[in-house]
Amino acid sequence: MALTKEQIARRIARELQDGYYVNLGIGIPTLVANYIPEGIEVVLQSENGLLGMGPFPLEGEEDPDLINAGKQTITTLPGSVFFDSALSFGMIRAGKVDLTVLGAMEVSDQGDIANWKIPGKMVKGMGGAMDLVASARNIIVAMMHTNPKGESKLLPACTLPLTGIRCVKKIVTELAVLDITPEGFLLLERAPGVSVEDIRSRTAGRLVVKGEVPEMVV
Amino acid sequence: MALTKEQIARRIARELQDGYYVNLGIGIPTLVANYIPEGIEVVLQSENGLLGMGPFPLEGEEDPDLINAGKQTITTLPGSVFFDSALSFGMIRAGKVDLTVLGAMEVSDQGDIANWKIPGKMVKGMGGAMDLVASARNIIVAMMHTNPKGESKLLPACTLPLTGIRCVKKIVTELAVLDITPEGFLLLERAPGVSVEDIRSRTAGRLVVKGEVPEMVV
Amino acid sequence: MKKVVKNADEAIADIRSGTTLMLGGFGLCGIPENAIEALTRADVKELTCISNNAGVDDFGIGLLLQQKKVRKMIASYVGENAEFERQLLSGELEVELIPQGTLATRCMAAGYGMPAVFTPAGVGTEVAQGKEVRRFGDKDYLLEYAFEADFALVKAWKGDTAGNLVFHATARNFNPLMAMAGKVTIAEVEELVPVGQLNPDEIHTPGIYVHRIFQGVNYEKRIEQRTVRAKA
Amino acid sequence: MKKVVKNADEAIADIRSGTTLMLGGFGLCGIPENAIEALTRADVKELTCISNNAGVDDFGIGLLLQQKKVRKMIASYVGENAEFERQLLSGELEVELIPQGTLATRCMAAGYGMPAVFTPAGVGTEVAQGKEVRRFGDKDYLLEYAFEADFALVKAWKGDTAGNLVFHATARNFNPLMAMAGKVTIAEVEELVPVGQLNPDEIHTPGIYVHRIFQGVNYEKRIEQRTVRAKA
Repeated sequence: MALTKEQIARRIARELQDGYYVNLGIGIPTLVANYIPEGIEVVLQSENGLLGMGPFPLEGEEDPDLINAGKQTITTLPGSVFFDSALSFGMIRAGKVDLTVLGAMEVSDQGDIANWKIPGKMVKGMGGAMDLVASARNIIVAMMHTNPKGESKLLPACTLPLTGIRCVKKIVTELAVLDITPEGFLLLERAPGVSVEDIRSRTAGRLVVKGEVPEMVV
Repeated sequence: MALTKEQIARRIARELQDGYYVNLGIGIPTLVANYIPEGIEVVLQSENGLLGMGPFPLEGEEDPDLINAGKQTITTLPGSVFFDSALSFGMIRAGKVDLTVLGAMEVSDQGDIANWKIPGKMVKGMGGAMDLVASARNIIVAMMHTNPKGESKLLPACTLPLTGIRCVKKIVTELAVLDITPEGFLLLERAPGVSVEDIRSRTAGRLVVKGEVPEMVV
Repeated sequence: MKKVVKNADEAIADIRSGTTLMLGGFGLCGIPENAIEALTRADVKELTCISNNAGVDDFGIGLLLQQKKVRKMIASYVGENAEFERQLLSGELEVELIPQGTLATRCMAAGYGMPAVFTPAGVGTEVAQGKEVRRFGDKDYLLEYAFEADFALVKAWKGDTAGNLVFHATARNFNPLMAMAGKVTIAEVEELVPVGQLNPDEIHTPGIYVHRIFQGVNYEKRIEQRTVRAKA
Repeated sequence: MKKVVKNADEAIADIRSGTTLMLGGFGLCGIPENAIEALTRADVKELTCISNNAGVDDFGIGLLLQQKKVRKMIASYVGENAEFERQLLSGELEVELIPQGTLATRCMAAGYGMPAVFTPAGVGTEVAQGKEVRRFGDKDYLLEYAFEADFALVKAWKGDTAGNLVFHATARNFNPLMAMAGKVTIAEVEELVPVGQLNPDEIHTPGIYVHRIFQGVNYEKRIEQRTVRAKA
């Protein structure tokens, strides 16, 4: 049974460690914040200039000067700090952000990622995505295994314009958890009831299966 | 009659314009702050991280956290601002400081300056001098025309290790005011009672004298 | 030394057609509302605008786009703007998209007197086309040049008459960087105070970078994505 | 997430001989007094110290020099220190002198993930020897590499338990830059407060750069050049 978006987020949240500074992209990655394990303290970075992002404000308490990278109104937490965009990307570039979670349109089995541009469609821009993928020490992609047409998004090489090269470390889809290794996508876990063959049939890039692949604990 | 150090400082102060941001080196340059003309507002930069340097504190009001680049206790003024050393040299490098006044051991007639190192003597370091001379838009050197041995400090080429090249714009000594031009030291003003010949005899580099050279108004 | 001007119209009076402008803000947060509005009243066109975003149809840089005052937009993300899209597709408007961190860093470089910087953002992508790639250690970087802008238009929370600026919350974003990068920097503030009123330890942009300052009026501070949570 | 340590001794306990340290401060202003004192008690030697100055004979880095714990000093100005001079002339101590702005910028570069920067400081001088010179526009620049330091020891005025730091007056100097540049950054503060006590707009160093923090004791804050004016 394929995971829901919430389950994907919950599975990614299990990768968090105490003291991590984390940047969460728009979409499924944002949901990860809802599943931070008990007893673990994580600081969320918003690349428009905030460490310590809090939840959405209560109705009537929105501050137009206080938004996240998705332009949503947010709040601060005790220990929050504001800074300018150069320092924000400076700390990302310096590898101080422990984990970046973001969505993707395609990922290659070498860890290349495409998530900003579709030829023929209006291009809105890469925002901070290229900086994040080029600099983050650890990148997890949260995405569906296939696109709406049923085509695999895990490819031998990206077909869309690239956002970054050889940067993705791990992928969590509704079907599987996979690491990027020199041999290709290494299958780590299967969604409950999803077979290795199901995953293989939806993975266009090199898939490595070693021994028994456990089912994910959801 | 040769100028006193105070008179050199007073003459340099006449180069100040309203709104100038100015960095004053140690020695005679520091004295320039005492002669800022009436009706002119000048902001002093101290490269250790302060814009708006005020006078020395009153006895008992010294703050060990508040010093200038010469490590002397100082005060702030209304409008003062503190910053880190990278921004301090950033604003210098970006040409935001309008005028730098500093001392020198030697200046060449191309505007090279030597003021940090004497071979054979203990070298204490260049501090911020190399950054200042390489970046400042306008540099005035305040120094004696000759060294204690009576040798000219205005040379065809510096003999001491350089601090910066082709950077000095103007020199004020106890004898003269000179601009650096492609033809060499252009004599602009004489100290009262000092002859062009006096100056020529103490200037080893190319000296350019055009027409009548006025006496300085002291 | 007189940096204070009466209002936005006086502040932008010498901005001419064909000029390159930087405009602070992220989305609609921290944008120089008053200066943009004054530009809609001014006889300027063919502007090159460097700004992280291009506003929305009826606010921010969108107001300048409506009037076809913008020839080229340099930004990292330009969604949320139908008129922008129309002009882009019709070829009236030129767009250069660059990574957000690169944009920020190229502004900072100008303010720090650095002619160029190295950043890994965009290596191996179309952003790298025509750019110098250099390897340091085991990583490739692009050489990116400092921006040059005739004017920077920024918005701060408070400022003093010496041009010192303090920003609030995430409205800081690109503002202090662009303030440092403009040949002429025009700051609008919600509150203009006499010198001595700001704590020198708490100033984000030293006045040396700011050439003109005025207290803005009628700030709308529009929220682009109003999101709230239910009371617990 | 626990960044708070009991005292300086605990904070520096894993600093080993041969390590490269950055030490904040300008002259004796804003130096990490407690960490330096703890190092005098620790079994470490052969240190490489990156700091703008080398202290005086009986304070600051001078205390480490007295104990011959320093193998190499990277600084911009090293006057005011007789023991330093003696060790230098005898060849016991290696010294690399670099321009103050270059020192600051190489620290900043590390904190911003920039592998190298361009600066005009030192072009045409012996500082340029062996360095790459590159022309941008009509000006030459040196390529200078980001510093790498195993530990950065900095001193702030206030800090919170998340490692956020606030500096006071010109004691800021190199401290925030080195705080960003250390692989492990140890901050000592005059006052350690719970998270939430510092205004997020007024923090100079975000806690993400700080790994350990403690409240220092017995700050001497020695004045190097006490200068006063007469009462008017």
